[in-house]
Amino acid sequence: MSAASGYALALGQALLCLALAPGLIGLIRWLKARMQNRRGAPVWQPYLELRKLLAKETVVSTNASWLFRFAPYVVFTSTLGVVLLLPVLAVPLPLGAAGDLLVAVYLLLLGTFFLALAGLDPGSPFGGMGSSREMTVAALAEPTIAVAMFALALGAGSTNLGEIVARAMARPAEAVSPGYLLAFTALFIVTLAETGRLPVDNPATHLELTMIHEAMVLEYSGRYLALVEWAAALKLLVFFTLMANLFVPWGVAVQLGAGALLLATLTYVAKLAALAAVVAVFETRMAKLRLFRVPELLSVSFVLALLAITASFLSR
Amino acid sequence: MAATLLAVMVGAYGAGAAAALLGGGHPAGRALSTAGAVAGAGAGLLLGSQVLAGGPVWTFAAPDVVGLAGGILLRLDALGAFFLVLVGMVAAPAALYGVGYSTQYAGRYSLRGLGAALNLFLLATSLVPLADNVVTFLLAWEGMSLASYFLVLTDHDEPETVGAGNWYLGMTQVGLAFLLAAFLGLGAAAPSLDFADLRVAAAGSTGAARGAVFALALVGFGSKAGLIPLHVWLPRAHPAAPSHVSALMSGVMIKLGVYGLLRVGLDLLGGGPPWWGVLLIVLGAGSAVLGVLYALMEDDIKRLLAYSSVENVGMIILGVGAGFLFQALAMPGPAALALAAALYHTLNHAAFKGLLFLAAGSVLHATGTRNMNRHGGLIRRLPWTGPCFLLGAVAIAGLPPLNGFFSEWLLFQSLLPGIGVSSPVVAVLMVLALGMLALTAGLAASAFAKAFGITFLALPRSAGAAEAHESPLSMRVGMVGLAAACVGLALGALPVLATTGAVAAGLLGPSAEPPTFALGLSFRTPAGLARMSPAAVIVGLVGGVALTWLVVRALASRRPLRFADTWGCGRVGQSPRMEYTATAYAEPLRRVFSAVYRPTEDVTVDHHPESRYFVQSIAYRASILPWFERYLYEPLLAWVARGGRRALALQSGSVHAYLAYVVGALVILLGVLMVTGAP
Amino acid sequence: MESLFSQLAMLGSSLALIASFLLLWRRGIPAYIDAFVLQSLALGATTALVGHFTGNPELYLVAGLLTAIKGVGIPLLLRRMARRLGSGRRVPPYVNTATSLLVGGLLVLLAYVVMRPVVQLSQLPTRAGMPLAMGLIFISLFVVVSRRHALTQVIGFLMLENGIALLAVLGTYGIPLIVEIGVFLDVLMGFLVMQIFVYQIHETFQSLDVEQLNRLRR
Amino acid sequence: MSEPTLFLLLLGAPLAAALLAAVGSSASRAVAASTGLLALGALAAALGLAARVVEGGVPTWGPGELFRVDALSAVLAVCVAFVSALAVCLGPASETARHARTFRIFASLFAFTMLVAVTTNNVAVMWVAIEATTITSAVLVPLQVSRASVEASWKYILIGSVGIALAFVGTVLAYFDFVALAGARESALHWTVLMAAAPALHPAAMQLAFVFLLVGYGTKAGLAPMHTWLPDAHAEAPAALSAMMSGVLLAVALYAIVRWKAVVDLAVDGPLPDRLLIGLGLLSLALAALSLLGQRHYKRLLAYSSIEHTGLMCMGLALGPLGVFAAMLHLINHTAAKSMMFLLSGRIRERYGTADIRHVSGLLRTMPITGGLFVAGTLALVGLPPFGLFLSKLTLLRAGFAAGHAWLMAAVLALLAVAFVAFVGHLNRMLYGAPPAGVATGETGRGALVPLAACALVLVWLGLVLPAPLETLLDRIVEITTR
Repeated sequence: MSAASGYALALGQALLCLALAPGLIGLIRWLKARMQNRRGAPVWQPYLELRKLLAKETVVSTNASWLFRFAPYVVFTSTLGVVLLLPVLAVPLPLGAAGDLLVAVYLLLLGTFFLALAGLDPGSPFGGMGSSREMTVAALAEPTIAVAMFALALGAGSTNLGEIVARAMARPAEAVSPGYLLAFTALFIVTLAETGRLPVDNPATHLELTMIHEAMVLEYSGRYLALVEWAAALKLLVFFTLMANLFVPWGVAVQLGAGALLLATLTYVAKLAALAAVVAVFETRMAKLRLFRVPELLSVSFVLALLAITASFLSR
Repeated sequence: MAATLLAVMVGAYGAGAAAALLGGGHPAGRALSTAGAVAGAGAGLLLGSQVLAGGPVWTFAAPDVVGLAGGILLRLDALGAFFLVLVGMVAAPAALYGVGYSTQYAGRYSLRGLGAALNLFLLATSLVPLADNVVTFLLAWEGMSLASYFLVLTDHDEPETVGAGNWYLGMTQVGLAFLLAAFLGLGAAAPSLDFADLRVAAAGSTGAARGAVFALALVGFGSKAGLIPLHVWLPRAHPAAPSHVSALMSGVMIKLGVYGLLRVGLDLLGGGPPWWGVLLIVLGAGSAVLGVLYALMEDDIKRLLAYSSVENVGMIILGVGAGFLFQALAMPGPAALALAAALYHTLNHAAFKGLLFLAAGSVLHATGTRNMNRHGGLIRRLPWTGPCFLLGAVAIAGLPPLNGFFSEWLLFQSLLPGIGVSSPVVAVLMVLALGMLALTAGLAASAFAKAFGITFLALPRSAGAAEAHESPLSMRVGMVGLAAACVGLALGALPVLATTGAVAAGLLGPSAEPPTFALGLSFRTPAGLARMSPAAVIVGLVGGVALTWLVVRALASRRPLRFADTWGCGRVGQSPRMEYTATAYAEPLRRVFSAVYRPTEDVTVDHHPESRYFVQSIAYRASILPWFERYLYEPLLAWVARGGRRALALQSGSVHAYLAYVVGALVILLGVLMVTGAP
Repeated sequence: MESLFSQLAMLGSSLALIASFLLLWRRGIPAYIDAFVLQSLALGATTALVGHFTGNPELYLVAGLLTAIKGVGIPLLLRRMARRLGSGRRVPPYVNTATSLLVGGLLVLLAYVVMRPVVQLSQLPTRAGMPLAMGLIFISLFVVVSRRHALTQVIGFLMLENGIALLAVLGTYGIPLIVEIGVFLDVLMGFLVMQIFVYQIHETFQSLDVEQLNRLRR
Repeated sequence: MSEPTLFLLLLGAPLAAALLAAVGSSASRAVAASTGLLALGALAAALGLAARVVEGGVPTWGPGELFRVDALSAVLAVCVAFVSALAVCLGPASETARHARTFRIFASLFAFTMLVAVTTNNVAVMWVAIEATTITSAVLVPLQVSRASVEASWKYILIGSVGIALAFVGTVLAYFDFVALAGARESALHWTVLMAAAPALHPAAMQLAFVFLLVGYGTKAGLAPMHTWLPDAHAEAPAALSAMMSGVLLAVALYAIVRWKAVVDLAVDGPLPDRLLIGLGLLSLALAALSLLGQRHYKRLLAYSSIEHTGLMCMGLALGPLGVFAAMLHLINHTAAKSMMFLLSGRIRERYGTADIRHVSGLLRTMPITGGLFVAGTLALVGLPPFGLFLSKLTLLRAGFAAGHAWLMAAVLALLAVAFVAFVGHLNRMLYGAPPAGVATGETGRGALVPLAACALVLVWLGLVLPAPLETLLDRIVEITTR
């Protein structure tokens, strides 16, 4: 696969993810509305919101400094960077050599770090509370992601995501091994925590005392809010892609044929929809946990990850 | 060439000290002494890099000085050169920074003493990695401890500073006692105390003796490096010292504890059984997690940085421990990688911790207080210090694209081969170490989000913070210098890794060859586990931000920004008292880790005289349980004090008791004579 | 001839030992001084005896000096001091008489055990008296330790010097003359300085009970 | 100069000084100058004798070789003369006129007795001289009459005399053993004769004698448990006298132990003497180091530090040839450091009027040079590098490890660490903080500081370089004392 077509593939994947991310959020909201027998906004509603926000005037707090205006760009770019490292459609990743799963994890943490600082800058109590709680959850989720990912990496003999997927494709029996299942559940819990989904944080509400992610972005408006919302959507897409392609690798194209890529895109969208449905069902049934019960949830996921790594070690 | 560089280094530091002593009072003298320090640091840097770049190992002997114990003997090999470079890198900016910073002491304390002690401290610290026999090592080591003790005591009008000084000197002396025992125990049978003879003696000695020497050296060097539970002096001494001295102590001096461990553990003893590595990993992981946990709870910015030094030393020792363990399990490739990662993180930590302490010093210089709950809104008032602190915070939290991330990435990669190892104990240990390392990284990010956010962002919480003004040029130059070092270390990750790999291989003995990083745009770790390209990550991020900025500017509306009040549910006016404080920021984590902290809180609310429902003021005091002081040091000190009292009881004042002691001694000795029986 | 010499030497040294037991038994400074005089005379006689039997004229000079200084001079000063400073209210010693006599006996036994290997080495006829001399040394040490009155302690110290001189005479037929004179000078000077201090103690503490000298602690 | 004149100058000068002081009026400058000059003369003579010994000779003098100076005596003679010169020159300045006269008389006599003790070849004369040192120094302890100084002097004279009497018992027993072996001979009590006859002496008697000698001279050297008089005497005596006592009198008593240990080692080839010395040394080190913790007076602090260092030296003597080398070097370093410290403490007490650490603060502000030298002295005493004590302590520990006493040396290291923390803790309380009201700032009597600074320089010089003549002297000592 020549370098040029490789970079074209990478760009294509990036654009595809950019496009799909808001739709994924819209799909989940729509599914939840339908399940609560409401008509719900159409799936493409988020796209309209983004366009509206880009066109609107930007209001910035008098207390905020240049960091407040710089942070959204960093958050957006770091999340986009993670997408470049993920095996979305085809396996021999063009930018595989640039970074592995650790780089991905830490890029996400960079985004959270700057968002937390931006939350503090306007000086409102909500921003401070959101940022403090976000960093607490991020700090506790960090070990789980790392250990869960290493469980897979150990099986595949390399921490580069492309090789993990290739390895899983080569030996499908392994994908159903206990190590993978435990890692998948651990990663699923962490996804809910990191992207601010229900049991940890309620994305739909603006009730000051309960929101974590929303509290930090309370002060943003106009194009900054668009960037931050898009980055949040991208982050959700990243976690869904990780869960989809790492644990259910079928459908990822191995060679660069037009037909294979089309097939890969379709299976990828189908998998995302299925995961969205699972999350939507999960959120309608679950109530929000008290903040100080969240660490117990995260420690459960950490134990699962530890078991995953020992299981994958035993199977070697 | 090397000999002249050494002469220049020693001469420059000496001249600097002399200039400070003679003319320390007025500016010319202080400028001269700083010039001496900077020249010395530069010469050290050149000397180290010359040997690191493959220059010959050279020795220098002055047998007549201190001849009784073997004379002065210096030898510069790769390991020594690496640490010499580390000293030079932090010393030059810190010395420059000192010029501006020490003006605040002008009236109160003798600048003469400060300048002289600083130069002597740098000279001794530069000579420690060069020493090649026990007495030179001890002279340099004690010179370093003594000079830094007097530097810590610069601000001796504060009662807590003298207390910190006592703790610091006490711990260094206990550490020295252990070092003496280790070196002399090792060299008991050796003809002389030169390291060459010690290597021969170590090869010949029994496993138990080598284990004992290693344990003693671990305590001695661990107390200097700040490993748990020997770290208690660090959060007391560093905040009390002037900030450029704290930068040197945290950035450079505690690294020489790591140097000592490598020199004794790998070079002199030539590695040992697996339990050495396991012990180091356990201590390292413990120090890392507990260090960052305590850092989170600090409201004093310099104490936070001091505890974060404990955390980073824990991570370094984790890497060193992995190196020891793999060498014991005959896995030279992963061992070299682990040591290379540890050394690279040592260098990075020296750079960004130095930067953070200098920036914290600038904040202290501007606002007059170290309490973060009094700071705020400094990013506008200190346009140079703010970005420097942010850069340092991003680096120390291990976030891309800076150097902290690359060395932590390498530390993770160096632990991975351990999981595949056959013996279950090692595998489980590695998994737990991995988990704790990841937890530390997360908590570090949270700690430094708090440190930067509360200190620099939002509104100023006190008059001092409100009227803060940027620090003088010399302090800014110092900070920017170290910031450049951080960025340089990130960009130059590959060549730096090559040198640390060579140093690590040198340490592991002739058999091990340096870890082959496929050094192109990206490098592949020897175990083939991971590929990562620092350049791609940096270019990707910086380029990405610029690209996004351009695209958004094109897409978004042309209308200018509008400024308005922060949203406050409709209230009028925003006051700093509404903001989150450092204590509040860390409160969720205090609840989560309450088992470790055992927090105690007392809240006193005094109500309005007329009605119970209106509150006049609320006083909230929270404190966490200082485990090590309460359950290790206080009982120890109490036991020694009791011994002291019992010894003093002997001096009861009565002549008859004294005479009874004399006669008693006579009778007892006669009894001993009777029992042993004359031959 | 040998046996007569050794018996007389034994008589002299046992007389000295009995004098020390007298001190343990009796009460009051004057009684202590009398015991000390008896002991010094016994010591002088023994020295003269040894001088006679071994035909060494120097010992006569030593015996003379000994009886003059320790037998007459020092007791005179002691009596003057006792009279002037007054033995004050009776200061009970730490140990009552019965126990101190018992301890004295034990100490003599200890002296025998200690000196047994040493005595076998020597062939001198007077060697049998050495354990007694050592016993005298131990008893005088006990006196210095257990008595509370400053003057008694001084007398105890003087008895200690007597014991050593006796040991020297019995064991080695007298140490060389210049050393002997040196020792005498030392004992005399030591006594004089102690005398000055006793007066100073009396001046500053208004009593000679050494128990009050316990302000310097720690 | 020929040997006899050297001896005459060495021993005659202090006597002449005492006579001159007694005759002349106490206030006159001439008397002060001449006594100082005579003391320096004695120092010159000691150095001359030492030079003669370095060239290989063993100068002897007096009837029947009564005085003999070998390497050991030369080192001790130089130390005694150096400290006496220091004390006689600086001491009287701080005393009132009446006391100055008594001080000069008895200080010179005290120096004379110590010089006789270290240069005589006859062990009995050595005993007589050491007993005389007790008497001459005891007179000076209660110079300023107070309840405390009277009590200290009584304890000093009583315990000192009783202790030293036991040493004479030991001397008599040794002489008895020699007589039992080879009959009474005129020069029987000469050390050289005893050394020659030592292998034939009976171990039983010599062991018994050594016990008495060790307890006797141990009392004078301040070894535990016979040390109890030392803190009181040194703290209450005038500063110059305690400098002489702590600095060099303890060393003279240790000299006597070294002399006798050489004899006993030849007679008794068992490990008992070494074990006794290590036992007492360790006990002294332990008691002194622990007692430093609770101290409240800085002069008592220095006294306990003397006990600690004497204990260390005593252990060094029992650690083989390298141990003896280190112990003797430690003795020289300690003499210089301790005498300087006591003289400095005298100046501090004069300025602050109290010896209580809690009432002394801001020393660096009120007396910067004295404070600086006090800090240097403290760092030297706790064994920090640039000073000589660090080197001798390191060599001593190395000898200990080489002799296989690893655990013993570990205990020593722990105790030295305790002593360090205690000493520097007290020092900090004195140096920093605001000076108490009514204490004048600024140095007075700068002339006296010059010799003290010279002491500090000697310490640093000995810390960095071991001069060749001193090394030959120390090697010679090791030859004559260890078999």
